[in-house]
Amino acid sequence: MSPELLNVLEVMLNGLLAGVMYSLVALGFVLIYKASGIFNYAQGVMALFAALTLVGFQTGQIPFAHVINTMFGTHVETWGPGVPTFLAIILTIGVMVLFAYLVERVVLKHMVNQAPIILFMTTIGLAYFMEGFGDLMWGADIKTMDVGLPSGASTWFETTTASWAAEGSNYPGMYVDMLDVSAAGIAILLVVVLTLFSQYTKTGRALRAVADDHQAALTVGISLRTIWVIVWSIAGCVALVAGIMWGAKSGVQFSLSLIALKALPVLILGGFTSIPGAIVGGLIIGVGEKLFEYSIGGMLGGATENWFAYGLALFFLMFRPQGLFGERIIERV
Amino acid sequence: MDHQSDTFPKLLNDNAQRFASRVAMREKDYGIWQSWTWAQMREEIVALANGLAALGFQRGDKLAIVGSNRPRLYWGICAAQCLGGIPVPVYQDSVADEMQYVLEHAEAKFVIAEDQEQVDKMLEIQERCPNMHHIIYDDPRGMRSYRHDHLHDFTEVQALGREFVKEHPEYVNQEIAKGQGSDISIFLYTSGTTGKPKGVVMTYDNIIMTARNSANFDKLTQYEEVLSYLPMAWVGDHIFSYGQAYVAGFCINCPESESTISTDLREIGPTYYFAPPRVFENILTTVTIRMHDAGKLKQRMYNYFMDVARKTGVKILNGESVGFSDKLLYSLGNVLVYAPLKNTMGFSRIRLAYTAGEAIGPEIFDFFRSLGINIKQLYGQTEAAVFITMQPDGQIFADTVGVPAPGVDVKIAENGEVIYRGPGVFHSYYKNEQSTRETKNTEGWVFTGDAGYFAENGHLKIIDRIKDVGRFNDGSMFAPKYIENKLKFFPHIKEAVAFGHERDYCTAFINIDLEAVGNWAERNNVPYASYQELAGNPQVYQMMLKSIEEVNRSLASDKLLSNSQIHRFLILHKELDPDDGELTRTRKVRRRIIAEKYGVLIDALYNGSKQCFIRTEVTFEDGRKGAIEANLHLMDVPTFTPVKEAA
Amino acid sequence: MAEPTQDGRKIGGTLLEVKNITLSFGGVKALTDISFDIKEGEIRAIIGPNGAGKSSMLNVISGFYHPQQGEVWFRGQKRASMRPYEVARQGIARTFQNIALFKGMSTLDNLMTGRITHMHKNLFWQAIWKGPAEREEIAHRERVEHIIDFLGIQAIRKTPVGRLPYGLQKRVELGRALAAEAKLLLLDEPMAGMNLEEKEDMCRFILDVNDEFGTTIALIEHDMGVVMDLSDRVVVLDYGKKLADGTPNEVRNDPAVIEAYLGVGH
Amino acid sequence: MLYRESGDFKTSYSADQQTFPIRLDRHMVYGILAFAFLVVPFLINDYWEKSVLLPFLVWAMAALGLNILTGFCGQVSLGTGGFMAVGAYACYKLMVAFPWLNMFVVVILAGLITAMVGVLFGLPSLRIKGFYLAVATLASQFFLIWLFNKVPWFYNYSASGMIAAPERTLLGIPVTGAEAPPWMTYLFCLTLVTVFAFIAHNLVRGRIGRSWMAIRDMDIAAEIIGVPPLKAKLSAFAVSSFYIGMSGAMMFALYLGSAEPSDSFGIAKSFLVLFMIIIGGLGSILGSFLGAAFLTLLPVLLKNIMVGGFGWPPDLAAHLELLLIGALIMFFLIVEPHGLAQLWRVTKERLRLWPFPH
Repeated sequence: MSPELLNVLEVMLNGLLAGVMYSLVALGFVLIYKASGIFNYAQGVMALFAALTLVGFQTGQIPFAHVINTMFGTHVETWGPGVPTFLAIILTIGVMVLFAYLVERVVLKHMVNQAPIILFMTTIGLAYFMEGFGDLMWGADIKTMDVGLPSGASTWFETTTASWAAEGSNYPGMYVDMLDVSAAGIAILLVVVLTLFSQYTKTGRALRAVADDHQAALTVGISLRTIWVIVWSIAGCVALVAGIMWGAKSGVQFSLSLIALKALPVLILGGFTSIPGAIVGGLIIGVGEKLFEYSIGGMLGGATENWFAYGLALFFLMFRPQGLFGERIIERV
Repeated sequence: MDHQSDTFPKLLNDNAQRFASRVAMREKDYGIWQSWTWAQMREEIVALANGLAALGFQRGDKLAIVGSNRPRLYWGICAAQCLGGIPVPVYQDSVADEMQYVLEHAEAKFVIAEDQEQVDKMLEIQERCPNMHHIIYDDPRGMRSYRHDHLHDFTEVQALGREFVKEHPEYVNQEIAKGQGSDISIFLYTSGTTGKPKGVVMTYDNIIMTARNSANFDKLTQYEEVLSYLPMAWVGDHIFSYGQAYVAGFCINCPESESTISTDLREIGPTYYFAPPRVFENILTTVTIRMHDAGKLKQRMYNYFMDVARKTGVKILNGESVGFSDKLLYSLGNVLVYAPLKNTMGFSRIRLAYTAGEAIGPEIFDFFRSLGINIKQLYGQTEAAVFITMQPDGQIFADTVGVPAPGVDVKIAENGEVIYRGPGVFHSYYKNEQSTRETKNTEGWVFTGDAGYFAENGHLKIIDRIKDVGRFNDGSMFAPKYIENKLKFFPHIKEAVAFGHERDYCTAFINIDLEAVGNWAERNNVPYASYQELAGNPQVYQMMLKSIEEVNRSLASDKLLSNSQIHRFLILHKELDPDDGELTRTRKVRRRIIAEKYGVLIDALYNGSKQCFIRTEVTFEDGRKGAIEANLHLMDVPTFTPVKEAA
Repeated sequence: MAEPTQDGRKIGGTLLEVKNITLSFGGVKALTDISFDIKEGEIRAIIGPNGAGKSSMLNVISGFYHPQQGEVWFRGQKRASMRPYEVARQGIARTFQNIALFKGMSTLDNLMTGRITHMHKNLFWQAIWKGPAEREEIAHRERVEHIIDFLGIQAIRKTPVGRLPYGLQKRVELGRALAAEAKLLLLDEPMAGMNLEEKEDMCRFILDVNDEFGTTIALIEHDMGVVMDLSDRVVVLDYGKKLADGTPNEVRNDPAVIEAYLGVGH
Repeated sequence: MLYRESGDFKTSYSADQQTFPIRLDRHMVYGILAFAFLVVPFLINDYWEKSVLLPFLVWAMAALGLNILTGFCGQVSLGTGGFMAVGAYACYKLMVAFPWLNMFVVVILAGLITAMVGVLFGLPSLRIKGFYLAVATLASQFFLIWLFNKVPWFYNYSASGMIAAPERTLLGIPVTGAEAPPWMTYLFCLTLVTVFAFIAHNLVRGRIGRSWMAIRDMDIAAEIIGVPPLKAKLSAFAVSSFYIGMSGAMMFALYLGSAEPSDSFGIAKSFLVLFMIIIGGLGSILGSFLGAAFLTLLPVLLKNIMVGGFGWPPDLAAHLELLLIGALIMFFLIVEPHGLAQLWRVTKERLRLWPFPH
């Protein structure tokens, strides 16, 4: 195969891996939207907060250190060497479940049957709140995420692809980061677990019932509140996984919360209510972005990624207003 | 002023000059207040007058007015007067037969009816009124397919008039010039407590001179705003919304419909207001009921400042000097309670409010005066063109009706009956020489039929109708109205009928006020399905008992009527209703009919029995007849030994 | 060539005609080969059991559904494929089976929205407001006030429609349709869910509208008593097909109708 | 309690439909305007102008624009920041190309240009609704910001990529640039905002406003009774973008003096304006002002209290401020989802019914 083709392949492969990351975040959105009709903009910030908490536990950081220092003039930093990664993950999951419980108890309880736009705005309020809270709790400096995932260029990939190249072309082989591969693996695993959960378990079915109509679900005896706590906890864990992956790739910092904006076009493509839609949508966007940048992007001055996804989604919307897998919206008079 | 105009058409011409561009009349229609200036009104009336002439209206013909307060119906009155005719307004909510008697008695040749409802009544009684030739309607809705030759649309008649004036430009002006003060200006049929209504004939002098005297007495100007909502056939409305309006030149506002009177009252904010006591009573009841539902804080504030008002409000209104702290507290109360309360009632701009027709309860009277509303009492009747006695500013008391009106002499005849003489005394009863002679003697004195006496401060005090004033078996005076009024001053008692003539002691029937008692029942979650069930409820009996005891205590201290305290009472199982003939149109008790209908109950009251069965015939809203039965409780009331005069 | 009916109303030529209308939703046939006409000035009833296709036919007439086959002729012209608002502009107004009022606006504003097809002042004049735009607004406000007076809803003029009881909302919706001063008025079950007194009022309104404004009315209704009294001609639908078409009496005695709709031994 | 309405009756439809039918409201509003136009210019200093009054006026204009689109026409848009950028850059290019042009004309022209761009990005609204439309407007947001970053023509090939407002005078007094006296810039913005607020009110209460609200409440029924959806939605996008474009031009020329696409007009600004109209009150002109006031004055207040009062380090204060704003937004959406305007309507109703219960 000619080097150009290989280069294209490489770009597509990286696109696919990036796509997996997008669909991972999109998954969190879909879960909450399916179960509560809320388009949770705070999913991105939850990922940031989860990552910060995890790093905090790993490095033994004292929460609200900065606040305590200014209040009492102390200079305390850490309480000890920190906790092994595995335990830190368990603790973070605990924190996220607590967070889900609090959100339902304080905020969502009052918001039953509110207009979607009002619910959407509440989650933006929640995002602002979490951001401020996260910075106060763990400080705003950039942290490195290390959970022992293999990283760095994968030599295996490099050698096999190099052999595909035609003799005599000095094609160096594809550069693929092991981190992306492992991230893809975990993501696929997570998707399988979640699809099984929502299709076949009792709570899964209750979750889908609530998504259709709050009141109808209430009438058949589904406790809306417990379902919401469960859903937000699962979304919290998905956010943690996304936080770990993105954190390992580009460090735990504020920009991580912007990945929510990346997930939006994925949701458009895949439709707000279908899990397979989120996965396929993410992959299409990932590949599309990289390909567009690789081919035409250069001429337009580069960095087209941040708007291309939206352009593609918009183009799609014109033909199928409810996205790839969403149900067809029929309006009655 | 030089030679003053002595008829309403002449006054119309004066006003069209001096107040040409001032608004004379407004009507809430299609969402806003349509208005007509005096000049425009004159043009509309003259066009109508010409139209009537074109239809053959002669001098002396009668024109009946049937409908609620509409500008076009007021113009009908003046148009008839322009042609030397006589307008005859009729109560719009009386049934067809009652109207038939009045129209036939007055030989009305023309009728101006408000809408389809009134026109249908006219068509129903047409054969039995041979004199009725033309019916003119104001609101054409629903009558497109009516095919009657003598039925005309108001605007068609005016168009006819504008044609007629082309050939006879000066006809109407000549007719107006012929008119003079002594001509007959209007027939006003009294509701008449007994027998058929009597047609009171009033001349222009009667109405205009009384209107002028009363306008000067109260310094009315052309800037007054009046809401006219009372029946046009009632002398009160004719004086306030027609007589005084033409004399002083102020503006009349007609509400959109009967159901929107309270919102229209609030929008207009009249400066000069007239209402019978029952209207003021309803306002007070609604205020108290709505305040019961207010929050605790608001209620406490309301009650606190109402006490302040009760102490100082009346004095401040009368201009008496009050301590600085009271004045300060009152002005604070004004911002917080009184002004907003007046605003919700529509009374913010009131300069002068009159009440008449029946006695008004002292606390109702003081409630409004303490808010700073200058409410005054007057005593009068149709035969006097309203004013017999009036309360001058500064001498306002709750239980008296004031000093003789300007130009009116008032005396007490030997049998205690109030008699009077003055410019407002009516010409005669139409086609009823015999009653005219009975009511008006040769020197012009009119016998009011009311018993009363002059209190020490020279103010007249009315006790009761002379023919109802009876004697207990022990000879002392029995005045049923006086006792009934004291009972009706309580918000939860709507109507009361007292008995005692040629009896040993006084007893009474009580009618509860469904709205007030119903609201009390809701708040104390007392269940009731019907008026009858609520009326028979023992707790309600206890409430009535407490009120009657209070009346007895106040009667005990009254020097003339101390021993007419109430010994026994019962609560009627149905509301006394004009449709059943138990009350007149203006809700005055018809004693003879009640005595016949409820004889068995009255006997039970006097033979000491505790229970009594009664079966009464009732007419429902849609005219169907039916009967309701009930077992009524009778109850005794403790009485008090009369307080001997100290001096 | 309008022959007056007994009570003096003029019934003119054909105002609207539907020819061989077939409408299906993805395989499900809602209407099959239906033709009937509506004459100028008459009250035309469309009756049939639930699911017979009455509302679908109304939606075809008002341009909301486009039939797979068949044509709609309005005032002598074949209707080209039009957007619903263009159909409204031609002079067809309607009410909806379950009330479609604008909850965020007051009764008055809802009625004024009915007059949208008659108001034309552009954005620029609206911005300045004083002058032509305000004059147009006042002229249309007066016409709406006459409708408010006609329906007797003065007291609720400024209340948001969301707060009104069901009966009044139905009346406001009729008012909005009247405000459009349309040639043809489509009423989709105007008396559904009403008590006797409200039904009597609504019948009187419909008769008055037809009598005083001369508006042609197409009426969908279940209450047979109402249909028989009000309508000049009736078309009966059943399972998307036309069962009968004629005067109320003809329809009542038509065996097919009796058997299918009114129940045997009516 | 303060309302005295009896006697305030209407004898003509124009009186009945006027902006403030109740006498007290009329007096209150004219009083406030008189105070703003006649008294404040003399008391104003640089701090008040730059950190309180100008931001309030700029954001009020933006909130007015978005309220027309989202509050009255029901089309949710997250592209406000991008459209403000279009306004700013259009203003910059106009100022550079036509130095002699009066500043009012420049700002209005910038608004018109943005209106055209708005209509372009409004086209998708014909087929898609609700969230999908919100995300489609996000496309315009990112695309516009990318455009102004990448295409040098917009910033006149300046090295830093920033644009700065050259000095312009009005009646001899500098209104843009460094030497512009605080009262001049304040009065300039105040006139613009007042005039266009009344225009917005006129649009909203007339035929166009009703067709917008019809589309918002039930767009199918609106189309069937004769409201052309294309004209209504695009006119809403056009008018809304016109206001937002003007606010962008005012922000660049008078408030900041210079601008850089991604931080002054980023996605955060779109959310900020959306917060303003939600907290202020969707579908109410007054709501736009209340929301703008709330979200511009609150941070200033918090900063003064925390940094000035408690002496905390500014970064801690910034985090706490973010946290408090987020909490307040959630609190508001729970307590009064219809915003401050609804709170004011209920209080007014209570005052008119005083002393009776509401």
